[in-house]
Amino acid sequence: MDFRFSPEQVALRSEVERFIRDCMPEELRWCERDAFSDALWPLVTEARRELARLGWTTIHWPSEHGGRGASRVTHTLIVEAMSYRGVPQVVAFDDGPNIIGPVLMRFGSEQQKRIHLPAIARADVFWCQAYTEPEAGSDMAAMSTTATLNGDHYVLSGRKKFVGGAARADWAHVLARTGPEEHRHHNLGYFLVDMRSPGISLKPIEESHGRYGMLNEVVFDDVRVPTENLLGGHDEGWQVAMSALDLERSGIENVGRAQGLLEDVIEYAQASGRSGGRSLLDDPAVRQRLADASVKVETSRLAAYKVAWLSDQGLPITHQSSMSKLMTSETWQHVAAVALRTLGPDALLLPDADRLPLRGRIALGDVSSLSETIYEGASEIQRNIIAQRGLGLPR
Amino acid sequence: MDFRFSPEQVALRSEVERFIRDCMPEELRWCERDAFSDALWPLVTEARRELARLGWTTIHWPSEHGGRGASRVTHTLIVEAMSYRGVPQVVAFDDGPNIIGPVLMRFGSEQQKRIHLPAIARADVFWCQAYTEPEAGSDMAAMSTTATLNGDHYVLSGRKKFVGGAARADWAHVLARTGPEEHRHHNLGYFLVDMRSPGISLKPIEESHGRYGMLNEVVFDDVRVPTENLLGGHDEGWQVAMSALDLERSGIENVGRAQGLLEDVIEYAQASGRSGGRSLLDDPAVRQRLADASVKVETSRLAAYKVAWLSDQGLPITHQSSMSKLMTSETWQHVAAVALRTLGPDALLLPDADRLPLRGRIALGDVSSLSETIYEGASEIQRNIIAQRGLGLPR
Amino acid sequence: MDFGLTEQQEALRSTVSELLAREWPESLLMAAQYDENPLPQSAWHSLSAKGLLGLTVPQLYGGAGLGFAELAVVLEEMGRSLLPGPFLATSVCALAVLGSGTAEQRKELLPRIASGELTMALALREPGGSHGAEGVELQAEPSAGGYVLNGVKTLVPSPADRLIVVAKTIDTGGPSDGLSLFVVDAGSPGVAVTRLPVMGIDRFCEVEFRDTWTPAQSLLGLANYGGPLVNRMMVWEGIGRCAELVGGAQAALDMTVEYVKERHAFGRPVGSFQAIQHHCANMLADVESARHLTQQAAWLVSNGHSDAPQVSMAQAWTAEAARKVTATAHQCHGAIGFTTELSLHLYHKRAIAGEMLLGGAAYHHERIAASWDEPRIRV
Amino acid sequence: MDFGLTEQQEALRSTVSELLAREWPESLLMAAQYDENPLPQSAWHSLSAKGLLGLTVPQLYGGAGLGFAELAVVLEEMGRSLLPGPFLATSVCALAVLGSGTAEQRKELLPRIASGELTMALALREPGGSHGAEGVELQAEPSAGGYVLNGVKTLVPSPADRLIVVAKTIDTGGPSDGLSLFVVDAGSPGVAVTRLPVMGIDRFCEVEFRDTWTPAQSLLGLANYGGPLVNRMMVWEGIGRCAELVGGAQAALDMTVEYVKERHAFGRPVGSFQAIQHHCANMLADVESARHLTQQAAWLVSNGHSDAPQVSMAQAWTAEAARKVTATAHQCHGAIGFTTELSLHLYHKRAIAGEMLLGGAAYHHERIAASWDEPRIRV
Repeated sequence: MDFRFSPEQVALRSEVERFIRDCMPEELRWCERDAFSDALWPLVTEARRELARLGWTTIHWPSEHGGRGASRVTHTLIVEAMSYRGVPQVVAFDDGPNIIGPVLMRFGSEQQKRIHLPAIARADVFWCQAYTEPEAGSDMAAMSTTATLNGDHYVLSGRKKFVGGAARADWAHVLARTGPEEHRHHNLGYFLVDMRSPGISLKPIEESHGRYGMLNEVVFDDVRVPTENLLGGHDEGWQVAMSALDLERSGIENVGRAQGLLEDVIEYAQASGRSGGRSLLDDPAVRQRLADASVKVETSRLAAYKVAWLSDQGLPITHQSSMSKLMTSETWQHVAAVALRTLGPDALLLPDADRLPLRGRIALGDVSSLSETIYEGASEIQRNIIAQRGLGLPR
Repeated sequence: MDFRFSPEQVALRSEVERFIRDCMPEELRWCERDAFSDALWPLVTEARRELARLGWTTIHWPSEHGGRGASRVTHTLIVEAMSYRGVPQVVAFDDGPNIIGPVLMRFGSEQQKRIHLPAIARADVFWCQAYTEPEAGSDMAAMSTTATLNGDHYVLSGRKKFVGGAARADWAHVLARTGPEEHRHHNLGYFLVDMRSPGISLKPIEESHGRYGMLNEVVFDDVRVPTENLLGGHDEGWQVAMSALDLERSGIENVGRAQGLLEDVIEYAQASGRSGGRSLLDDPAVRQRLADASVKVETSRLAAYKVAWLSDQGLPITHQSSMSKLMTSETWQHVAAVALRTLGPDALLLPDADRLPLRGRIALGDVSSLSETIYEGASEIQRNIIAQRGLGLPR
Repeated sequence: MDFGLTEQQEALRSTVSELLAREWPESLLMAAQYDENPLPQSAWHSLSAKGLLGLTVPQLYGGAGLGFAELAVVLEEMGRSLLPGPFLATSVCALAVLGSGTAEQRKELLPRIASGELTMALALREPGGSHGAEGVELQAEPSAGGYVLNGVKTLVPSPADRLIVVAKTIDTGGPSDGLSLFVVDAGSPGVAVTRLPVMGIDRFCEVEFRDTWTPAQSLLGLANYGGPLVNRMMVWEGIGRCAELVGGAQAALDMTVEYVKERHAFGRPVGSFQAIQHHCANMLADVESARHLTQQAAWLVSNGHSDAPQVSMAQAWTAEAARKVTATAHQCHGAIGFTTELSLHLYHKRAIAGEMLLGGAAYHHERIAASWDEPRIRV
Repeated sequence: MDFGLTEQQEALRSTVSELLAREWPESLLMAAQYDENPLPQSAWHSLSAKGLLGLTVPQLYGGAGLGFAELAVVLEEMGRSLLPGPFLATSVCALAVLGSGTAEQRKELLPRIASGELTMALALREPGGSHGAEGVELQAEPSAGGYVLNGVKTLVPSPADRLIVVAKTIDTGGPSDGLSLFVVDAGSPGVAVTRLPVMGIDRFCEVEFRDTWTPAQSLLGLANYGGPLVNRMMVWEGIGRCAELVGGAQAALDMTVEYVKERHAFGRPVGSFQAIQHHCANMLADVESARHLTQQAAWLVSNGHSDAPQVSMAQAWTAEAARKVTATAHQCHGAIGFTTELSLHLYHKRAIAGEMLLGGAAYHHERIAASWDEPRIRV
């Protein structure tokens, strides 16, 4: 039992915080939904490369692949520190080093590793994830995109919805049916798809809380995918995808951003005058509400680090990542709502406003926080998993 | 749209309140769980008879059966007024006039009506309800008590659990299988059983929040029930039972007692000194909590009166009584917990204590309130009904 | 006790419902969400043609002479289809002019409101200020047979031809004392109106007054003792907003029920999953409770009981319930709900704004608690 | 960062677990719930024999010399089986004597605590008083080489041979100033102990002091400046109680999981219904969070950071979480859970008492908020 970080971890965190303060462009902070915009993408790309050069994004990779073999706890600490200061997810916790890389290490051929891992480590490429289909959602296996083997390549056809950052992506990981659907998880293949392949077209999806669409529908129209870009076996797609989803998505980003927002709100409440020389933070109802939120953030933080620690110990993770995903997303949602309530009507103003408390990120933050309990496994699914895998309740 | 009571209703409520203040023994107030005790039962019986003499318990019965044909709203008002002052349910809202009577009016033979209705109207008899079995619970149809037809009588055999007030009951209404279980709701009969019949034995069930067991397990060991005591047809038991359950159990008792407790807590908080000459009610967190509770009570009150009003209008009641049961029980639970939190550790003291705030009913009230979301249809079942019957969602 | 609409109310409801289905279908809502003035002129004219704009204006002034309860019925229908525009704000001002205006003010303003020529809004809130009359710091100083206004009002409903501006005319030390209300033309010299960037279908602006002169005749109600009128206007606006939010929450629930019946996952309609069913049951409980409380409050206001704690209860509950309902609707819809393909997000955004503009539940809880501080009578 | 128990902690945990399975099986709990002293002497002796009673007492005084984190591990196990009796109260007093007692006090009290001969309890709370040092009004006046105590203490854990009585020795005006602590024999002349009727397995009493004389040597720690020691004792008691509540909540969850797997309704195990599954998932989230926070707090206390806001967080969360978990356990059990056939209700009653005795979440929320009032440093 030890709830301290090691001196090395503390030092590393300071380094990360210093880097953000001194070297990260101010525009990139709290820019989450604009990260893919024309204005910011060049800055995002540069920040990603710089972090890669510093070795932080792949710090948890084994040294044979260019990582430093750091613990998950250390990696979690870095992601938390970045999210805490509003570094967007595409910089702080990108799919490349965190999902594609580890999945490649586990299932990839030597050639696939050789080609892709160094590019990911250098942040030279940006990967997007194309699993969900218009008619699927939480029921991921219900998909109709097909990959038909034709000699040395597969022919990929179908539509994937809600693909994050597709317009900026160099590569996509795609799940598709390689044969008739006999059981739900049968005959699925996992493909690495070059986004420059002919036959790929994008249709932007406008999100209610984004000013620049970060989501796309991706249409695959007879796209040739060489057989060497199949990851795992012809029928191993589900297994690969599950392993990708199981990679500790602890939701630590939600903890970082919740803590950051909460502290900003406290600071705002301290500074904002009310009648009688009292600040908003002197209002007992406000104090109770913010303190309660701070406890929720702390429980979420511990849940997220627990997942990292279990992984470091090689202990089995059954329900814990679901628990952490559930708690961190609900906490972030709660903190966003508390922020709104604390600031009152002024919180409604958008970033364009002249006079904008907390850079106008409150209202958008609240709206976007709702999606966190849906994307990457809705809370209902997480609770099912916790009950069935964690507590052994019958299906 | 009119949210007033009529002048006659207001006058009647005053009469009820005056009666409680002047004529109802003080010991009967807030005695809920002790109402069946040796000490209180004679007082309870007398109070029941007195209310019957005043015509209030059957005020909603049609005049042909000795009632005044009053509206459900008027009846609800009386029950609320009594519960508000802590009159126990067995006095304020007894099964006899509220369930058995109406079910008899609907399904009973002329003879059954002639025998039972006047006795119920005079409160000469006390009826208990024996539906639930040890292995059933929310799944009421899963029962194994049998009633085998044998010439001019049925032979009743089986065990019923959680029978409220069985030790005081003169009659029981009992649901039992009259033939093999082909479908779940098939071959069930609804019987009026004289509790003095040979073969009936009782086993008290000790409740965690009662000092005197009000619940019993009732064992029927080859009990003879004359065929004329079958209510409805041989296979109509489920229909009769459902009609009994559908009789607006709006949960208005929970509203009355919640409002009564809340006002007592507010009064206590006003009177209880804190340092600096301030009362507990000056604490903003306490004010917020109690005000929030008062809103919940108001929503529940409106839900309960809505059910009564719909019934008076002859409008269909699909999900509304489930909604009202759900809301009133959860509100009562909430208010009980708020009372506990407001009073703090002193609330832990039981009624025996010398120095006991609010007559020591806080802690027991909190514990017993938990059962309200379970008995007579658990909240989970009510939500299913609301979704399926009220909103038409598929099973 | 009568939970039903009167025949007149029911007729009104269906008139509005049919009118909006024609003049403000969802396709228009989706198209207009980024427009500066999302409400089509034709819809406004239709409301006027049906006599809805002068709903609470006496017949003497060309209105229908109905009560606040009827206004709430109309607003619930409007909320159901997220009708934007100056209807609520103008109606609140009409009630104020009717109740506190001089004969001249009534004669000048009410007929033009009823005919749809004139829109109005209450300009109360100031930047960073508290909810209600307490936060007013805008100064009005006597000058040349009138007053000079200096200060800023924010989140003023837009568009509005005339503003009822709440100003401090004497400094008594008390935070909501010494207030006066003025009817000011939004186009007067010294008035600068700027549109505020706010999410959703509703439009708000910030209004700056720089040495704006307004004549003594523009005073609405008593000078220096405007606090009670402000409170009444806040109740009208608050309960009116509740009615809109109830309609919106009902629409979000209806949408969700349709969606979860159609949408399949794991081989069955998602609406057959118990978790989704319970979400929907909770939404219905929240919506029905909000409706009961709001109708009760509207009825109380109609009958002269604006001060009843139940009026605060309606606002405390609806402030949070509407938002809870639209958030749960999002949870049941999944990812598709966040796309602009559906209108759901606009309902959620109005619910958020509604909670903020109502002052939040805590504000009303405190008002409820204050009612206990007065001596209570228990029978 | 290490969420695991140390080898020593794990060994301790399994020692306690095995001991209690033998000495305090559920059958004893069920039988003893109405007893005046529910804890069997034999169980107490076994705890003593395993060296658990002197867990945090230095070896010099016959104890094991372990830290607060180890105490929390033991308490979680005890809470799991609802062990009643004076272990927690005595341990808290032992820590106080160790940290603030004179050499004589340590020598007199600690060895007898470690051997199980002596039980102790903190007598802090007064009737109707606030949580913590603020509510103390019991007077101690200097008299004949000692002090005379007058006043009433309530909800004192029982049984206890010696009490650490918190008294006002000077009146400075401030509510928690001028306090002193005294070690008083519960059998002294002028001390009247009355058992309080309280639900559940735990026993409490009210203690009245009438002109009770206690010698100057019975003073524990500084005269008139006892506030900080009271605060430390409240943290030990608070986090110790959290550990017990975590164990109890875990037991209630385990019971529930077993029950819903076995119990059938509508032809399937009730544990297969999504509503029940989600109840159980929520319970697990609450229990695990309470455990994480409590272990972190115990570790912080062990390492000298009793003032960290995380220590208040553990108490704020656990106060409500334990009760929420046992209430949900009841909801999942249905009617059978309210019968005395099952022990569940005893877990719920301890959770209720725990919430009250921890001072409620609001008390700790305020302490967390107070930590923001000090200047904050952000990197």
